[in-house]
Amino acid sequence: MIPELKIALAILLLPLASFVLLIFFGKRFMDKAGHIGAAFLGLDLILALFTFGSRMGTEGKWDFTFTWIDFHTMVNNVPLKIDIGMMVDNLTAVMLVVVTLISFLVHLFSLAYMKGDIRYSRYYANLGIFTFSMLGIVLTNNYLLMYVFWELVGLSSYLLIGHWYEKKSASDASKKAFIVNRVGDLGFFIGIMIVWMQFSTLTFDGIFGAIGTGVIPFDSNTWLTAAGLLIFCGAVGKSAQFPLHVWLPDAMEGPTPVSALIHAATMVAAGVYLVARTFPMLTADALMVIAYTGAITAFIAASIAIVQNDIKKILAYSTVSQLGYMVMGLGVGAYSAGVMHLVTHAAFKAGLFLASGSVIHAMHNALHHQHDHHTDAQDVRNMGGLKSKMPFTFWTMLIFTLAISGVPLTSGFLSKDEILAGTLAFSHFTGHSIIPIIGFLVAGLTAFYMFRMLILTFMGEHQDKQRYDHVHESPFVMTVPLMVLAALSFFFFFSLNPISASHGWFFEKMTYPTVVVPAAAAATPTEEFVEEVHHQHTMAMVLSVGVSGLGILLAFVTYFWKKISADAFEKTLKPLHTFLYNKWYFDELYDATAVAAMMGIAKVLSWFDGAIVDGIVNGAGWLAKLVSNISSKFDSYVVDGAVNFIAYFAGLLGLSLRKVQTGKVQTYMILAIIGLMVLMAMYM
Amino acid sequence: MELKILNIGILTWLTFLPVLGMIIVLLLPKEQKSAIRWTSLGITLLQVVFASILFTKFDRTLAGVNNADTMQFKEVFNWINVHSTGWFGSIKIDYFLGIDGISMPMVFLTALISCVAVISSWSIEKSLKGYFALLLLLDTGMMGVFVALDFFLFYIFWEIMLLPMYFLIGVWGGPRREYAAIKFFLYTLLGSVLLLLAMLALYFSVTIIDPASGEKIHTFNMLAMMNPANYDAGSILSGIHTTWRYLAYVAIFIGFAIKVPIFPFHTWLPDAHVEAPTAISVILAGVLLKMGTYGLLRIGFPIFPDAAMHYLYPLAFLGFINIIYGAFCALAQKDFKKLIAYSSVSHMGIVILGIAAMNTQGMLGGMLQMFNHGTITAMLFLIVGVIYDRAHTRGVDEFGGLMNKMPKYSGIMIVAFFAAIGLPGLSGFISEAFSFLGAFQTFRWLTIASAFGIVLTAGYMLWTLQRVFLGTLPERWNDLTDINTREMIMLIPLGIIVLVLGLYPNLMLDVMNTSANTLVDFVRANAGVAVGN
Amino acid sequence: MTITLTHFLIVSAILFSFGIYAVISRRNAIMVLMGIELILNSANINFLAFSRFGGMNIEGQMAAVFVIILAAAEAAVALAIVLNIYKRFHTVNVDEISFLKD
Amino acid sequence: MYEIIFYFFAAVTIGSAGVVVFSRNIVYSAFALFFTFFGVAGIYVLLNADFLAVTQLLIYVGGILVLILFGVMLTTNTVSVDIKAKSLNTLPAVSVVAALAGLLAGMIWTTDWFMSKNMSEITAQTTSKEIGSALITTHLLPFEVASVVLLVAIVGAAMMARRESVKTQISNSK
Amino acid sequence: MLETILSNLNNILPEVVVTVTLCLVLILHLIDRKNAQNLMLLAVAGLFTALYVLTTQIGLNNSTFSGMLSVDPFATYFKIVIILSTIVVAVMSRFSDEINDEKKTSGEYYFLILSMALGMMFMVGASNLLMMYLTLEMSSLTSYVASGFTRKAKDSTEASLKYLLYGAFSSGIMLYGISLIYGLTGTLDIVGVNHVLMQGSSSQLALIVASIMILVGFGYKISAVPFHFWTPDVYEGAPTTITAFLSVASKAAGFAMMMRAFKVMFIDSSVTSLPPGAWTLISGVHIQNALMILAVLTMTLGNLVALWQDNVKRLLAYSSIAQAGYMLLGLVVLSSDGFAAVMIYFVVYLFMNLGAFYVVMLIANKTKSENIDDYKGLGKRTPLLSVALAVFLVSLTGLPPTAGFIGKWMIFLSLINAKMIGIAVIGVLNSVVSLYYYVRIIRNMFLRDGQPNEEPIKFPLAQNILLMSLLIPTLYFGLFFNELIQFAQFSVQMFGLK
Repeated sequence: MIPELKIALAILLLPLASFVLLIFFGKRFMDKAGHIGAAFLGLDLILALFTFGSRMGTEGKWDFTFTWIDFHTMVNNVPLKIDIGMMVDNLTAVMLVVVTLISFLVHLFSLAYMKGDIRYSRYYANLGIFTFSMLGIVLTNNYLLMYVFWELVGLSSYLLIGHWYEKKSASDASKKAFIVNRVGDLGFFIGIMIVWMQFSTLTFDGIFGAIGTGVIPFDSNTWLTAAGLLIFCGAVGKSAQFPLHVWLPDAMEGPTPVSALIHAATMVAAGVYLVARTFPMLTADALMVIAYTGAITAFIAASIAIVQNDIKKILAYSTVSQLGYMVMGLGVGAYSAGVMHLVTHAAFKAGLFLASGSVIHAMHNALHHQHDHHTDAQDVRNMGGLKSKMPFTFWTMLIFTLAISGVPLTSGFLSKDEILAGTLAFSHFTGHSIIPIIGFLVAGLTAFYMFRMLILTFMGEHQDKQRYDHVHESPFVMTVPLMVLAALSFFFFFSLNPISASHGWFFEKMTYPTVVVPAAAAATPTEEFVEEVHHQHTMAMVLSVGVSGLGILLAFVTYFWKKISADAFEKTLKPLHTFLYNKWYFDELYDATAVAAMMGIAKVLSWFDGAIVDGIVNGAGWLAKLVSNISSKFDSYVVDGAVNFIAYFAGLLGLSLRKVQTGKVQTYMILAIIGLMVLMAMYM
Repeated sequence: MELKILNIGILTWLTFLPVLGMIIVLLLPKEQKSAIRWTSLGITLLQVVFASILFTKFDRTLAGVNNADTMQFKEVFNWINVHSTGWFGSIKIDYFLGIDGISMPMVFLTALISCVAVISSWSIEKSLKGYFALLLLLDTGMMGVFVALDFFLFYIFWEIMLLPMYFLIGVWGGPRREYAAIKFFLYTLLGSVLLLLAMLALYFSVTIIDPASGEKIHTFNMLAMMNPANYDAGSILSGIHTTWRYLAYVAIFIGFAIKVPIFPFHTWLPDAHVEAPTAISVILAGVLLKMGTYGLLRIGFPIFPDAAMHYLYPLAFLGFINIIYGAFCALAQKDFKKLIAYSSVSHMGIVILGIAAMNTQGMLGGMLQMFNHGTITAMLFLIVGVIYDRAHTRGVDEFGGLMNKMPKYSGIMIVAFFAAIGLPGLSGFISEAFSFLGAFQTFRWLTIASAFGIVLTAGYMLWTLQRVFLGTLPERWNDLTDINTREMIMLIPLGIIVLVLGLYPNLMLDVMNTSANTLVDFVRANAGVAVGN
Repeated sequence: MTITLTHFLIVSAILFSFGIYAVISRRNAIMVLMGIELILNSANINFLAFSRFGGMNIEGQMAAVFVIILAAAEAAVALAIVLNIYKRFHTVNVDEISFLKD
Repeated sequence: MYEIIFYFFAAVTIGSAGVVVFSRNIVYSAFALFFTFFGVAGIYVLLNADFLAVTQLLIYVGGILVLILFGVMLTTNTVSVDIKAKSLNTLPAVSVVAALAGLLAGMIWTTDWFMSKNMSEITAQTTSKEIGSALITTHLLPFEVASVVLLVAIVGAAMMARRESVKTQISNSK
Repeated sequence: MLETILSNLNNILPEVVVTVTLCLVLILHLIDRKNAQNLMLLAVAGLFTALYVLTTQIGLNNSTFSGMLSVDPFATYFKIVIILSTIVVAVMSRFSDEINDEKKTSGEYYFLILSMALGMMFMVGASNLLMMYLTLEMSSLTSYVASGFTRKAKDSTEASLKYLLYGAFSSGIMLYGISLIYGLTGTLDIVGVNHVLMQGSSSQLALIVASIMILVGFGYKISAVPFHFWTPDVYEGAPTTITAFLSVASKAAGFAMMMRAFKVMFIDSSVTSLPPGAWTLISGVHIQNALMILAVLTMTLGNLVALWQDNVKRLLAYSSIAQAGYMLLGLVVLSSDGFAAVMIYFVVYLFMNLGAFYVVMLIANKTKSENIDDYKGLGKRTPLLSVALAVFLVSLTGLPPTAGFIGKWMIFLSLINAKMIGIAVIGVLNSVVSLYYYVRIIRNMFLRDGQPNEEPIKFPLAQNILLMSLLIPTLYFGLFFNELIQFAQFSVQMFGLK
């Protein structure tokens, strides 16, 4: 193991150490627990930056693989064993920085935000294990460990979402998140099974190498597509893609910094990361499905976000929408753009969440001061005019909103632009023009709803004067992370050219991976595609700035200048509004179908088990008794003399066993003689 | 490899230590309650120590399975020797003990679970003496099953467990204990009589040369039964793919399936589990269920390779049904213990699916799952027991918010629950993953269908977790206390094993690997070999 | 028409049937005992007839001797038991003495 | 002559046996039994079994029949007229017995019995001597056993019949 | 002549010893009418002497009294079983309140027991159909009287009447059957019968009628369905000691006689192609199928009806019917394995069944009840006795590690060896059914609570010693059955057969 990898290992283990320390001794540290966690993460960030720096200077990748389990047997003349290991390439290095940075900032932010929480140390411990699992996903070089950390991320998100588990909604949300993720993971797992069965290895190199030589599962391209899509299922779950996106908005029940960390910047991005990692083995068909999935997700989420009033819900749907964007980007083949959007989005979305956390924190304090426990601290309709009260928060928030809206000079503009160029190129090659149409539409919608939120929160008049007086700017530890993230939302961190990222360091280092699936590579040659993206770039830029501007303008017209009455609009389009407000009724649909079916089947089977399977057994016992007691109906007294002769014999035969024992010795004798006669008759 | 203490083999010690303990317990006066408890604990602890010694001394490179030379810690004594009188020929039955990679983990598990069961029985007050005497007798029966290599001996041990179990459920159990106890008893007996018939048929089909006298004799030696060359031409079970061989395999299968329990034969399990006292549920789930699958591995597969291969798909299908069916049933339960009981059905289905794969990964996965399920389910039942001891109710919906009230308890509970869900890093994951990976190679669609079980498992486990531990605490549970040291002592070691095996499964896989490979190769190689011709 | 073995056997069979009939259909215990005597007599006729027509084989006659002895012993015991019954139950009707039953 | 005697005795035997079985009065039955035993004794004579015939008369008529009559008298309330003994199970009894009789008849007709080849050589002769010697040689053991049986029967019968001071009994289980 | 008789006497020395003992008992009773203890001791002493003499006869294989009696290992084996059970019953009777209430007639009681034993000892050796009938009647006559021994109890009297009528009826039919066999073969000696039958007979029908009529007599003695009807009523009504004796010794004697009769009479010794120990029936004799049907019916009916019983004695009566069914399976096999299995079963059955009855009797002494409901809570009141009963019942079910398992195991072993797997399946399924009612008793004793504040029951040492001497073999033979099998296999030899 080379020294750099040892450092990478340290990066992985530091948060774990934080977790172990805090889970077992957390109580002892009292309110110092947060500082300990933050210290660990600070160190981690430094190491990650160091790794990033040294990584960027070299070619190739750092890899370390060892045999974890050797089955001591051969399959198809290949020794059967499971190799695992870790690796650091450019993608990993970038992700390391993203994860540790956001995590560190969230740790910092939480020092104030979570102050006085009853499970303060537990909170930091959970942050630790989350960071650990997330880093694990990034550092591993095989699907098995990927799956392992994948599940651990699920666990830690379960713990973090359910942090305030006394609230039914919180525990429901955490459960929902885990189970919905499990559904996706199931697909991921089946995909792994297919891969394992064909290649007997789970390392990325091993699998891609084998596919490169033309080996495909079950000699069928369909199966290869299926394998890719099944693995993509994992991403659908984690990255909240349609149709498994329903858990993410609910997950806002967790503390807001958690939302920033998990549900904006890192965990949900893991799905995108998975697609990026799996990219080489995805077939053209698989990519098509992925592109559509992303597009649909982006659109649905954006449409819902327009009508939400809860500040965190708006951000949640915006996250879903942006994730759809990334997935769409990868799906259309704009690999570098997708990954870049992941990174830029991580920064500004984490910023948005933290800023909203700052607002909520302030609102909470104000409401608390008023002893008002009914007003929703997260509802944008209860805010307004906070700009002057919370300047730091407002200005950073504005930068983030501009970034997400894709206004030039921001990082968001760069990455979004590249994705849109990619979709145009994609439609050029495949003729699926619906993808770019959705892309631009969503860009417009995003600008609209984000500014709607910004305006409702910070501008205009405050709804309640007294409350307004009690609102104060958040403390230093909360605003510093905001400022750091705001800085990162400008273009120059990614490319020196403010209008195009394609010649920046990011695109250089994050090159398009070699597609190993022969058929897919032939369908869309990489060079031609990159060429076409360049070609479409100007067009994309113009269009995207146009729709964003339109969106922003519309937001100002409606909510700031109030030239258009939002209420009137809402009333005229009541059904649509209700539909969107209820999130396209996805939850209801799932409750009515999948959940109801599950519970229904469970009830039926449980009943079946109790009544039928058990009943058959008990029935057999009952039958045995019946057989030996049927008698009473053929009581010997009933059949006295006058009864039909044959009926009498039938009765005698039917007289079952026990009631034959009448106590009358002569009956016994008759039966004995009948027995004797029957025995004789058998041989005649 | 031999290991002797006081000139008596270690396997004999392991098996009969509890009998020794039982005698001591019976001799102690009824009033000496703590002496009885400590004696039982001492004996079972000693068993754990012996099992650990065995575990460390175990040679990982020897396969065993069908080869007597590579069986370890062998003990062979002639037990019954009726000289030839011309009719049966000589009847020779050996006291033949030995272990290989298939039985080693089970031996360790039995010792461990027995010890845990004794600790968890500490608060038993009713007829204490009888309780511990029966518990120790049960221990002997279980241990004997896993070390016996002579079919007759195996059968004796197999049946010895029935009666103590009947009493332990019937006397110390819940309100419907009588029903549950007799149901368990009848079911298991039904299975074992079928086993008996198959055993006798095997006895008459297999002939070996008696090394002592040089004459041809029938034998109950399991290893001899695995050798195709030992079958008499024209005997009942000679040939290949004959009706009799199928029937015998099915008889053996039903015998073991009832114990596992496999789908249509499982209905004794929820009743028995719900009514049994905690320690007995732990033993039932932890060890007894494993006997069924162990029997399949030790007897069903290697003795009837042709039938086993022929019925591989039905077996896997039953495994699939177990997984899904058990999970669904668990989902609908309101009784905490019944829920765990059904989860056992589901988890044992994974074992069945894994071993039905008949390849190394599946076999190892299944075998590891046997061990892991033993520890995880034991933890789950102990967890239910802890809460039942305090609240005297097991209704899942009656609780809530215990996480705050009982933090230590909840911590351990989270480990157990997530291990049962199959969370990576905990032992359940590895075995489930291997079982599925292996099964996928053999049964593609069935495995995909079965994999839905992992979603369902997460569903019912988390739902239970939410209902019991999250939310707000109902007022009537305000005076619940967190778990005490004794309960920690029984739960922590299991938790550690779950954790360690999750991170380093090689610890156990190493022990099983050689034997599992040999078993798979043996069955595959012999599936087409006609016996006795 | 000479009298053959069959004639004797027929007499014996009739006697046997009568005996069986008496045993299973008469209520009075003493009647049942009489029926049993008839059965024994029919068997004896058989023994003697077979003995006669089998070439004066003495074994048959010996059998008959012992059957008669046993019949006497049995009658003694039977009567004692019947008297005992009468003392307890004040009846000797077999069908009324049926307290032991399922 | 032989035939006439046979038919006579056969008629006596079967006729009186019929009375025994079908008579509704138990006393009639008991007396009819005498004729049955007598008829059987006659048949014994026809079968060259003189010793047996005498024994039959002595033991059956002199012993068993007397015992039975005692039984009838002791167990029947002779003062009342009701000494009828009804029958039960008539229908099944008749059918069963009819079937049995049919079976026996069929068997008797069809069977090839163990028969001496030279029937003519057999002459009427007394068998008393043969029986006597058989009893102390070949049949010594049955003879001894029979003596024990008689001893047992006597002791048993005496024990059973001996009158106790009658107390009211309570059955112990029902 | 005298020398022959004397040498013959030597062969029946055990019987002579028993005869002398029963005379001595009678005399002692006349001298001292009150002391039952001495009578018992005398009887037991005589029986032990007879047992000792028997052991010297092991291995003897000859025929005495002009072929009337065989003294062969087969007979000796069963005689040992009979004497052992007689000893147990004799000792047990001393502890029985039922019997002790009849102090004045205790002399007759032991006389009856001994004469029953005597009759049975002759039964197992009888090798002449006349002798068989005679000895069968002898043991039956004494049994009728013995079951009516407690004259105060109505039940006992009723039992004796039913037993008498049914027994006399059955033996009458058997006698008729014997006369037909005589008519077919011209001889009553079973070896002679065999020789004649071997020559071939065209009279199938008569052979069937005769053999099945004889089967009625045997069937009644061993209580095989459908000739079992007397069994529950008599077992329930008779004194418990007598019931125990009938269920073991009488059944053993009946089985021995039946096995000898069928094997010697109907074996076709001209067939030599069979594996060692197996034999075949003379063509035209269909006794095997008849026995098979009987066996299946017997165990099935016994077990099914036993499910419904509430009186423990009656339950054990049905259980003993079922046990007879299992034993009949051993006959069906038509091989020495099967016979040896039956013989092993009897030794096992001796201990477990007598043990069960003994415990039932002791409990009835104290609680005055044989109802299963009154067994509730006995596990607490008298743990030793309850555990012992549980062991006996488990053994009757046939679970290891009790002797009952070995008995059943040997039966099924021989069945499987003969490839009669269908029957074996019915057999094992029956034993599962039987578990249910045996466990009912165990359940009541241990799982149910009795009336509150019931006193513990204590039993004197002597009674516990007898209990132990039944309990220990029940467990011992479950694990160490080497000698038992060996001895049984040795004892399968019958005189007159190769």
